[in-house]
Amino acid sequence: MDFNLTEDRQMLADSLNRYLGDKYPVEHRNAVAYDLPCHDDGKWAELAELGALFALSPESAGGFGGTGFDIAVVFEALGRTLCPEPMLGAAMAARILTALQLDQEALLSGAAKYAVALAEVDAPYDLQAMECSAVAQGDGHVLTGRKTSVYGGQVADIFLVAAMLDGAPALFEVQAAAAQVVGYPMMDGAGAAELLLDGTPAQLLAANAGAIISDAVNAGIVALCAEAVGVMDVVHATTVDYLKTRKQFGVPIGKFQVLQHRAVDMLTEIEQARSITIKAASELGGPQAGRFASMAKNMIGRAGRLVAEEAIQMHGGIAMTWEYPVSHYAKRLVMLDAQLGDTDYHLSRIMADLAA
Amino acid sequence: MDFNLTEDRQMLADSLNRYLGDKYPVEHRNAVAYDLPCHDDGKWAELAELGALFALSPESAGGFGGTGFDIAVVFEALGRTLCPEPMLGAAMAARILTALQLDQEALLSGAAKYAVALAEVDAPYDLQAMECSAVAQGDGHVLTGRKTSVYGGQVADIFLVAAMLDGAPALFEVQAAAAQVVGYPMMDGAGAAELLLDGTPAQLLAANAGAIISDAVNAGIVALCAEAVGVMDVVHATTVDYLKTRKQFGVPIGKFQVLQHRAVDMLTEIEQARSITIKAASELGGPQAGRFASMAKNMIGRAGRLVAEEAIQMHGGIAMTWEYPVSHYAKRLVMLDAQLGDTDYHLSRIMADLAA
Amino acid sequence: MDLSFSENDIAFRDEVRSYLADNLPTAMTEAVRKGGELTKEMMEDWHVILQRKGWLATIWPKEYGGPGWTPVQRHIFEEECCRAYAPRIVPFGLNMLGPVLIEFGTQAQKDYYLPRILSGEDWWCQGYSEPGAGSDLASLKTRAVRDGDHWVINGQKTWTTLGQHADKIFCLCRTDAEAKQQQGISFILVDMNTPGIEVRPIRLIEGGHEVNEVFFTDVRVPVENLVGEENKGWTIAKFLLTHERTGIAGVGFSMQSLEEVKALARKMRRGGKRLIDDPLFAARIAQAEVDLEAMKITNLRMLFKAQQQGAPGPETSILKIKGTVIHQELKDLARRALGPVAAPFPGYLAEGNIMFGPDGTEHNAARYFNNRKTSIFGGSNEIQRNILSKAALEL
Amino acid sequence: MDLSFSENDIAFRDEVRSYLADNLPTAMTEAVRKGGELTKEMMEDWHVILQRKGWLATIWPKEYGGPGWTPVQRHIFEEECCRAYAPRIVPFGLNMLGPVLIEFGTQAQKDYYLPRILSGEDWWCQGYSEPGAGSDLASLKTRAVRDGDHWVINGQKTWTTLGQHADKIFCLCRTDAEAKQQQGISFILVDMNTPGIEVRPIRLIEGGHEVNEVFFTDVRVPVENLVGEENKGWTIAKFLLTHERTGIAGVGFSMQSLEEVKALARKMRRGGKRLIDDPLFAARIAQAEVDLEAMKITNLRMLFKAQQQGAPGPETSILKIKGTVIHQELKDLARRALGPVAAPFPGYLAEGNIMFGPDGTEHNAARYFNNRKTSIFGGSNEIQRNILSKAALEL
Repeated sequence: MDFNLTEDRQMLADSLNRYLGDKYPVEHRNAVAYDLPCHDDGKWAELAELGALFALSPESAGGFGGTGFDIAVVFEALGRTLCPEPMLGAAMAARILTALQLDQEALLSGAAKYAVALAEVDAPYDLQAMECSAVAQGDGHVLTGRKTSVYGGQVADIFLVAAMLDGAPALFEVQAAAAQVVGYPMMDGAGAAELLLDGTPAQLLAANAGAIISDAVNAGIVALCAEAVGVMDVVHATTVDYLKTRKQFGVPIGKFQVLQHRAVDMLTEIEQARSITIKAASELGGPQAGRFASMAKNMIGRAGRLVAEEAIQMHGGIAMTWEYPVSHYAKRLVMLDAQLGDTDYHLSRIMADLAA
Repeated sequence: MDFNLTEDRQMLADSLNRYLGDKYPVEHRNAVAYDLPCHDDGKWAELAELGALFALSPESAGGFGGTGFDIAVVFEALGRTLCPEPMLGAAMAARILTALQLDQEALLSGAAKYAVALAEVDAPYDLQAMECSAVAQGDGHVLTGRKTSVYGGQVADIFLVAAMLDGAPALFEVQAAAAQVVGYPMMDGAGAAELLLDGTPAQLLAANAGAIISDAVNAGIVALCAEAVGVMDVVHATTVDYLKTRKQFGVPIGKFQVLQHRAVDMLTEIEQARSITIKAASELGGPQAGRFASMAKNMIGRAGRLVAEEAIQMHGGIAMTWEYPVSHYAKRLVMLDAQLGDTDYHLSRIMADLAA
Repeated sequence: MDLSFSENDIAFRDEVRSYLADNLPTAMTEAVRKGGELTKEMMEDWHVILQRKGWLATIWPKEYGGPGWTPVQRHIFEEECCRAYAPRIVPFGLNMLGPVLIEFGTQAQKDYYLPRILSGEDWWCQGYSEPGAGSDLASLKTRAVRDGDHWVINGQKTWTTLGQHADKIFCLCRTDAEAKQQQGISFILVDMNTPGIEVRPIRLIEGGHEVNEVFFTDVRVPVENLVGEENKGWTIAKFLLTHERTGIAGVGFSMQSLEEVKALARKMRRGGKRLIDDPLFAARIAQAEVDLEAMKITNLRMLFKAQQQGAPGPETSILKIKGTVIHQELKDLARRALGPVAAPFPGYLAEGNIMFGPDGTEHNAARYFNNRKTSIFGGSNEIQRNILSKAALEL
Repeated sequence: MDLSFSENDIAFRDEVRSYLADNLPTAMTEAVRKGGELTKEMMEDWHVILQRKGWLATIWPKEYGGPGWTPVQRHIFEEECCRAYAPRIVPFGLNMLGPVLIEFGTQAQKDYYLPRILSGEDWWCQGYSEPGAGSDLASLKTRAVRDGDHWVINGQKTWTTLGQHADKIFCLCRTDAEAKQQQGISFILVDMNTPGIEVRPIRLIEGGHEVNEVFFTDVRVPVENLVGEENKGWTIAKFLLTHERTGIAGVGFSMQSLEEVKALARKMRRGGKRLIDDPLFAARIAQAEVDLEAMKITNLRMLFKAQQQGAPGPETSILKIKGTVIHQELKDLARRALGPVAAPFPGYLAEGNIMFGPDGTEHNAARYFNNRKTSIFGGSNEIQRNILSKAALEL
């Protein structure tokens, strides 16, 4: 049992934290975020140089990481500065390409940006009801349907798309140039796209890809949860700091016992969220990965809302302003719940285990 | 719009509160409660004389009340002193006898004690799955099955029993002497019984009695909710009083802001519980009675648990003792949830309306 | 006990309902339903529509142009306006300054200002909060110094709602620097066109602009713009905080939100079934509905008590605390019902000609975030709990 | 990062598991499962079973008769004991007084008392709390006055768990009436057979008898029964509060309770279907399970940190707060799962020969109520939050 990071991962965390803190501070972040393309190409290349992408895949696939803990280290650092770069798509795509033993040099070097298109408007979380479908045409296939909430899709070069083929979910590669991509910024600053497919040519990567897709989703959940932990740590530290400095009624408001106890309750939930994220990361790739990913995402959903709302409430008006960074952190925490399955969706997956 | 009690009801409330406060204080209550028969025959007769039973039926049936507000007045007073007497059965039976235009002089005068037997172990709340059944025999019927949690059954003279007859719920009258009655005290002090029927002779009161049973349950819920409001008022007042007198760290603990805010949150939930109880009482007998009874019972379940647990926690060890009355009030609040449908059961009834 | 309205009140309700049906433009109700920001013109048009009927200054006595309603009638009116998705009235002149002038103003002040509020000629805003004085309003620092026939004001106000549209501002200023806290504060009326005033927008968490900072640099105001006595402004501030608290529970807005959530849960689909058929989500709605039904009665009970006692008691803080919690929960449910569909930043999808969720839901996430303010402003829920602890529980 | 136990630890776990399987009597595990009160004999038998293997004084150094385990091994041992439904060890001698004597006792005290704790000859209880000194322990009033070779003790202790079985009691007494609060308190050992001691039972909320009041009237105790320095008893009290906090999260007991709740939800029926198929109840279980899985890791993280730093930090208060909340929630779910079946007062049904719920569930409601104590004793959750606020957040 060892809850310390390995030396390599600690070095990666330190260098990412240092880089993002210096080069991607909140002013720059807010300039990049909330408006297309929600992306800074130069910073993306530098993040890649620092190894943020190589950490997402194992050595056998050309990277130097690839475990749940590697993913968590990268995303916790991204969370601490609310970095809006399209890293989630890369993490999930790297997982798929590794599973299929496909070349991912372009992904890991940052030369090509990948996005993974799974969700649909009527099937945002559970892909069983997916309606996007593929038919064989000539040497390849064509896809028809609409994929929604493709994170990072607004700048992606290549989409990995889930679609039904012969009654089972399959994975395809679609070039951005071949499809209609409608990008948009999100409430919490990062970008996404709708991917409109209408007889769009696609290359089949894997038929019967349910297990591979699940694994990619589980990895994405670990990434999101670790990101949320990074976000929550900053929010909590900022809030506690504010409690020490903001005075009302002649004393720092942190002297009010009610706020003290609520700050403690935030801390407790954050530590619980960190714990279950560690657990989900450790199980990634194993037989229990889905179960613990669901647990982590459920808890992150609850803790994230609590931390966001309490941080705003305890700050008062200042945290309601665009200018004060906590507002952006709070938005990220709240909106993250709707990515890759929300609190209730994941709870219902755990409930399904119970009934069995 | 008028939220004052009528003069008659205010007089009844005052006289019941005075009588119970004087003659049924907690020492006497604890001597009566927790051990069979959980009943004081002399006090029962005096309560009847004060009109506690006559208030349960309308003038047309020989009483002087019979609305939801009348029931609420009686039970709120019972709640304030945790009176364990078998009044719930009387309230529900009076409702049934009134609906069927049957004589209820013995009930209203207190001469005969009635209990209503609806629940079964595998169907504690929802009577759709009731298994107790009736068959015709000679001039009458015989019943077979086990009825559970018959409140007041340990001292009842007459049982009104729900059983299936020709595929529909029907109501029967069973004499206590004719059935096997296993009485017991409950965790919160009052008595109940299991009613074991095995070819037990019974008199058919009404076939297809679903609507009458529902009305009796709704009335019982109004009674329980009003009782809970009475209990919560006492618990809250006692807690606030304790906060003012108990000193730790050199000050009354009510000076600690955390306890102040939590006492306020208790108050807020109690006022909300009082409001929804008033609403349920006002709707009793009308087309929306079931819906608002469910809302009231759901909210009472939540508020009751909160108030009980917070009262114990804010008192500390003293409220964990048998000697300190709050412990008994807390038990009543918590255990009341399992009577006539718990928090979740009633929420699911409201959910059913939503889906429609 | 009788929870029903009187026949008179029901007739009144029908009259309100029918006037709204005939006079409230569809464009307005559509804008309210969508929940984005309303234009200044819309707010002004609504003002005129109500004034035409004499239903504008609902809490003013009849002799000053109010409709002479009972508290129950005011409640019915507010509820019907919500039911019809009417815009909210801009309250600063009508519900705040008006009653203050009626109670504390000179005859000249009443004669001059009240008709201009009714006509809509003056759009007022509020100069209370400061960066260092939020919950602790009494620690405000904006100074007003007497100089001949003028007050000279220096300082900064913040959270000034709709100040960008305003012609005038009423301010709390410190007029005696030596006096402690609540003492030494005065209530002063200021024309926004006076030299030395600068209004800077505050962009809110969700991106909208509804509040402002107002800076005062040597702003000269005639001495007769003082309301009430010098150094007694705190009395007026307290009067405003406790005087008029109908509507504080926001029941009408919560009812709007509940209907919206139910409609969304029927429309949105989760993997082949309606969201409302998901028991976890249905339970959330049902729970909020129970809380709201209880709040409706709590609201009426407090209204009844206020009507009987002539003034609302400290228990009305319960309406603020629980009312905002319920409303915020419903806003959370609306965002949650939309799921990823709530994610796009409002405005972008129309450009891409892509429809996401049901019509009019584009602002849902923004509204969730914007509504976090309701438990902070007007005396935060923490302050309300302090009040209740002291005044109702005597702790 | 590595969440798995080492090979050595797994071998140790297997050894514990196998010893328990072979030596823990079924009658004991049945009694633990049912959750009623255990007899004195059962507790003594369990003491002997562990001592036979040398696994009794798990936190004592090896030279005093401890097993020499690492914190991880102690954690594994506790978890396996829960898993096997072993009785809880009576902690007052072994986990409280033992470490105090080892740290602060004289050689004579160690030589005399420690072996008697191990052998079970002395059953110790704790004399800390007083009616006026609960959360505020430092305000205790029980006096010990020096009279020649004796301390003369007068006062009253309360919440003395299992004091009815005890031979000896360790007390905090005020030995300097002039000194303020924490100063002037001493830690004194008292034989329960000394004249002037009276033990009165406290009946608890659910009807059980596990705690007592202990009255001291001119109780004469030899001076050598002082532990540590005179007037420095607070140092010992603090040492006890912070020294040994493994197991504080109660994860093992919560795991027992979760299994119980799941089993109940599979057995109980609600109108034709299993309770576990009711989505509202299933959601409650699932939510508690998520919280508990997180707590397992939080517990291990704190254990790891304590092992690395040599002592637990203030963050361990998180384990107390959240651990008790989770456990109490599970106790609530068990009672809720039974519904009306949980209502009968324990003991009556057997007499009537009527079976209600599944076997062994008779005490469920009583256990719910009894377990409300866990968030009160050992430093209430409010005190824990104060500690965290100060020590971890520096507020």
